[in-house]
Amino acid sequence: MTVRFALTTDQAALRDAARDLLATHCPPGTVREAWDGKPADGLWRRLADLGLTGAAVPEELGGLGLSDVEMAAVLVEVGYAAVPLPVAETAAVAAPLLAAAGDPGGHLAGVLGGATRVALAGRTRLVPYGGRAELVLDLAGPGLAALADLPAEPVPAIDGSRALVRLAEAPGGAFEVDAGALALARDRAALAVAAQLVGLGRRMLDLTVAYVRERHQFGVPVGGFQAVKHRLADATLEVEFAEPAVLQAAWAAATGAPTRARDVSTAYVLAAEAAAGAARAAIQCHGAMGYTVEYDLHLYAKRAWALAADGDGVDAHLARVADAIGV
Amino acid sequence: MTVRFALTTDQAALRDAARDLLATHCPPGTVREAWDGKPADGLWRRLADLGLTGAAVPEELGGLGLSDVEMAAVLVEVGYAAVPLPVAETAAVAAPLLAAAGDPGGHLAGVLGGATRVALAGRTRLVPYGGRAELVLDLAGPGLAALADLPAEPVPAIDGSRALVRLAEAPGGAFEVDAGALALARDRAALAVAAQLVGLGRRMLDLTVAYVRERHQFGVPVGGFQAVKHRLADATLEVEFAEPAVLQAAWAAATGAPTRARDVSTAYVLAAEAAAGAARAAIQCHGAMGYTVEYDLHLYAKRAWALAADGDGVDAHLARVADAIGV
Amino acid sequence: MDLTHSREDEEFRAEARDWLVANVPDPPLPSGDTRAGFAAHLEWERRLFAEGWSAVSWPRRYGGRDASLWRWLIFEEEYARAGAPQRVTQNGIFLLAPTLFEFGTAEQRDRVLPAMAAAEQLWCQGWSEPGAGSDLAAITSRAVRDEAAGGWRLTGQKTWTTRGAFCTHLFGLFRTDPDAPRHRGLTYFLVPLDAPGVEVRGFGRLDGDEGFADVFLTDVFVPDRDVVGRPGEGWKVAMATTGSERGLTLRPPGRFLAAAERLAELARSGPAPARLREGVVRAWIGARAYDLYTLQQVTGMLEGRPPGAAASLNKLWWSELDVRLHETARELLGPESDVDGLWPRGFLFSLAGPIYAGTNEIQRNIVAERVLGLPRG
Amino acid sequence: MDLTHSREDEEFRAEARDWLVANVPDPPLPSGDTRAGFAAHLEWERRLFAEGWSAVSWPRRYGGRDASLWRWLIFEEEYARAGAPQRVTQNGIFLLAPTLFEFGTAEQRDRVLPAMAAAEQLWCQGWSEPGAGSDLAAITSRAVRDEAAGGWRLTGQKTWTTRGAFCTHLFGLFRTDPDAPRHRGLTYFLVPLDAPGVEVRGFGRLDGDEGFADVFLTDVFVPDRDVVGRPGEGWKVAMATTGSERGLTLRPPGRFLAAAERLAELARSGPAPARLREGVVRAWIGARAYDLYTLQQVTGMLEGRPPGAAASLNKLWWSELDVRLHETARELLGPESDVDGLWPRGFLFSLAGPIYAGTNEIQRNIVAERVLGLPRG
Repeated sequence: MTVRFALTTDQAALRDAARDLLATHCPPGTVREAWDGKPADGLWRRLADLGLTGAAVPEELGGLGLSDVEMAAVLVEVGYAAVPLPVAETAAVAAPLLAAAGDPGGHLAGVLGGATRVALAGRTRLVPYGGRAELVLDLAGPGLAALADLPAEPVPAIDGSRALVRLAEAPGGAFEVDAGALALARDRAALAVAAQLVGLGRRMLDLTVAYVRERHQFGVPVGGFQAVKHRLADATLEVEFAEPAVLQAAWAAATGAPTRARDVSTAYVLAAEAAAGAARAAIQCHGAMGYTVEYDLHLYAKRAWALAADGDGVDAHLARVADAIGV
Repeated sequence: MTVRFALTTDQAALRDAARDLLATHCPPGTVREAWDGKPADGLWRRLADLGLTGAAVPEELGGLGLSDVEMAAVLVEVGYAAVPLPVAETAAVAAPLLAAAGDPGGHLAGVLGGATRVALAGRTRLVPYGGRAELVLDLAGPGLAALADLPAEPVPAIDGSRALVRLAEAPGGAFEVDAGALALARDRAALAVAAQLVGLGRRMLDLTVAYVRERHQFGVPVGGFQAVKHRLADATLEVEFAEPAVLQAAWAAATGAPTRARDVSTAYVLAAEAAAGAARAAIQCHGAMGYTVEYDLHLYAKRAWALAADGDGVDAHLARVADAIGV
Repeated sequence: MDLTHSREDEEFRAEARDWLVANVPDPPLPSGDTRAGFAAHLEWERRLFAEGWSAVSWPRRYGGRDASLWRWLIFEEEYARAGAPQRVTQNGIFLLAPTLFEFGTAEQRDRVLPAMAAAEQLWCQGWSEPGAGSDLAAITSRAVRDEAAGGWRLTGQKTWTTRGAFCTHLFGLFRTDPDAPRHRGLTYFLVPLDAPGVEVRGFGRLDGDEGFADVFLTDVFVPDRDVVGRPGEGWKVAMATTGSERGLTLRPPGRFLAAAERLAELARSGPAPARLREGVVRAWIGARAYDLYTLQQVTGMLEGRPPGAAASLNKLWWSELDVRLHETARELLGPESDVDGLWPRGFLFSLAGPIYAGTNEIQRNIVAERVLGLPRG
Repeated sequence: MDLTHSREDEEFRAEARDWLVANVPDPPLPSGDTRAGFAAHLEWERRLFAEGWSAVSWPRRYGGRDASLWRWLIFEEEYARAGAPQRVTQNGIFLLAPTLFEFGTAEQRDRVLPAMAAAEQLWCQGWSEPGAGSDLAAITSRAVRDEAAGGWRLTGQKTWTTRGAFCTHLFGLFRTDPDAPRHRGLTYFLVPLDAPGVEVRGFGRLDGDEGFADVFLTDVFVPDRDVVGRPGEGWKVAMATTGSERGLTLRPPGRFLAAAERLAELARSGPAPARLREGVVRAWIGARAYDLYTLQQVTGMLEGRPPGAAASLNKLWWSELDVRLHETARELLGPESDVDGLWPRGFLFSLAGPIYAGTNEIQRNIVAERVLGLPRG
């Protein structure tokens, strides 16, 4: 046994399966349909059939028994495709939490089978995917609240693909969950955001590279200008360096490492700023084209901004790292 | 009467006189000599003959009765030339303070005549120009301390041109000065740093522009590469926008405006960061040449770093602006 | 050096402020870059005109107040501070009008300016084409001489035309001499959008507004009296306008001073981490620096020192400032930054700043070449 | 995915750490880039060699320990954590040696490597010339064939040669075919600095050290056995070395982890404003990210995935990180940052990072062209 910082063949195969499925079944058009209110049920069915909803649930409870590492690798792809469904929330956060907590409320079977999609309540009672989920969990603690059928209103959002709602009242009906399990779930939620942001960063850069190779101004491809090249090189640098941090944090979560909080926050800061930088570079290098909604870039940029806004934000994660290193 | 944001003809004439004098009598060689311990007495004599030492002292006390605006314009030139003498400390800070305080200790005549050069004690008993001054003032308050003949040791410095010393003991022998006068003197010291940093930023950019127009790599001038052009454009932007803020803060100091603290700190932050950015851009665009001490750039970069380190730093000034705007 | 406004100018400020406080719509109007919002804005524009606030710096005969540049800055400062609506007439008033003052005929000024100030003629700009964004000289839309009819026939496509679907007129460049070098052979035209052969199709923008349009022209007749400047000299005329767009007239500093103040209010309204409070302070400092730089620049202009490439420095400063300011707002808002509203839309709109009116990459080239004298690469 | 070192590797770590703790000079040595400091460093280098720590990843026959890449990283981590001296042998051990392993003859390896490990031969690099900095292919120093003597005669000037004045040997490129295209016709030579016709003149560096030199060569004879690789293929050979310089081998992550930890100590030692504490946290995060990226890269190399342009990404990351880290230190030090000492010198040295071993502008070009496939512009 020695260090090996790479996915196993099995892990890579799962990631590739997700990537292929999403390339075929979650093209930009699917994200656009979600903006128009279509539920993307077919895509959810396919992801459930792949076993994704139960991927992080132990085999003895009917899942695939995969770890945070596999989930992180898959969630990078989910981000790349800007899947307009609560995949991360359901599969990477809620499913293993419900499983570990002894299935309070009896939702696990629905989750595993794909009938129950789970959304997470945010700090200000905003719930991304609230209009497209059967169960809403509040991880704020000290308890865990199942908020199905609470009154909620759709909210006009910048990222119009996530069926954002706001709950009319503060969460109630909590049932107790071990504080450690809850902390792990919150870290998994942050990590899932970080993984998706890496994928989104990569998607925006891919779109931009393709565009600036084709787009000509002053008689040459825009991508030949050093200002464009260097901006995209810097954005690439940040995304490339965020990904190993995400995988390492996933490994820390999977192995119960004592550095988990620090590692998740490190990954979060790197991924959040890499995605923000990639969005900025992508829009700028597209010129006016990046500013039109007929073009696909905005689907991914808006998802990146929305995801980064969901959680506690960069400052909270910087503060956790500061605590860990004693500064 | 209406707004006019420009130097008067007289103000510009004084600035130009200082600029011409320094171009002739403070070339890079003079700064290098100061590194070797030469006192630059001849240069000081010329500046005193120009009337600079008493420029900010009222005419009835034997000075020229000029305002902070003229001083700021001249100090930009002093920075541009990296004059290795306590011009700002003596002429812009100490002279008007001693004059306003009724000449405690009887140093004013010496200052006006050019016989007494004044250095300012820093936070950690470091005194730039301590080895080249006859009087040392401590503006930390609550009192004002004249520290002539205190035991002090030369300190090896990064900017080797300023005859840096460290006082062996904490300042003593204070005489009382009005707290408002002391606060004004501290603001003038910060403003003098800001003005010099603008000049230093401009000097570093001038050197760099000249270099990248001449230096060829890959068969073309280095200054033709977009990365170099854009970096220097950005650095120029910052310096250009810092200068009006410095002049405005000088005007605020001269007119007793209630916004003085806020304005001085605004100017300080802009100038400090502009100079730091210019130094970074200049060194990078020079390639290895910027890293050799046989070339002149380092004289100006090290002065910029040293000046920015003298005072309370960017954070203290950001905090003053924050207070002023209530954030 | 004097930074005190005259008593008369301060009286002007007080008058403007009082009027604005009494008249600015509350709650704020919906975005003027949507069809519904545009109508509400027209009403506001006409109220401005009726009270003489539509174009304060213009001569009275065209509907202005003959206000000095200082008063214009004061008015804009008060306008922004009052949170008054975005000007949907701005492309006409701030871009076309300066061009007409410099290059137009007396007849054109008489015909266009009062109608523009009154928000009866609504002007959009027709610069960009699918193949000509940053590279404006790559324009291929053409105008062919129709000697018999005493005019020109225009054919081509303009795109990314802000509020094009709601406007009545377009100004822009068309190629009148296909054989001349790139920058030559272009002519500056005024085109009514209801002319036969014009088709306008709106499309969507990043900030969710419909405010972009493609304008298709097929054999559109434009009479000679609607040529600005001389045929073939459109580039020179357009560059003067582009200078205005980048410089002072499009983005008066009052707008950023007001935005920084609103950002400070946002920060005060809840707990804000030190990093974001620093962001607020830096936004305030940036807006203040822009204000002071502008005062210096205006003094120079009044004393006959041409601003030169300063317009490019201006544009770099305010556009990067505006993005950072809104990024700080977005972080302060946290989860609420995904909810449609003024700040999130402002963030999206700020991202257009470094792109339009000549990308910031182009501006950095201009600064490097014209201010620093670096080679053209 | 497994990030746990093997028990054996952890034992290696413990052994290295124990030895270092017992042996690292305290107080720290003066800079090795001054003449006096260099002598003290030679003593340290010879102690390292005597105990087998000089080049742990080399085969034992050359003075190494046959350590794996993981153990090499562990050693470097412990070396930096212990605050052990800068390696004045690094240009030989980390740049020339990998080249000899790949392109050298067995005779060259046997002759050079043990002497290098023992700090008997002290190697400096001879890449840059007055007219060839970033544009390495512009080299004009030439080598003319001396068939009779079985070798070459070298003439020209190398400059910015780090520690050139204190070294015994130089490796570098010389033009052997003046008629070939720029990148062709260069040959890689090993040159003893005591050969007749060599003159070395030291000069000063930004950080106050004397550690630069000009090396003048006039008709210097070098025998065939001191050509590395084939004549005319020097560019290919040099690029392999340049890859090492930029990548993993010059800047192991342990160095930045240790620097970030020292920065945290500095911040803890007094009151530090929130902005600077954030700077410390970001430096730590940056160093950590570099560490993890390296682990991923090493895994790839061990499994036969060539790093490609990753060396350029590496260099961009650590060099920009190093500048920011030292800028934070400078601000934390306040007035004391102008006093000569480890941190201020470290700041000045950090500014060389984005310049040497191929400027960061060159690295960004490489990333854009080779990773992203953008045109050469």
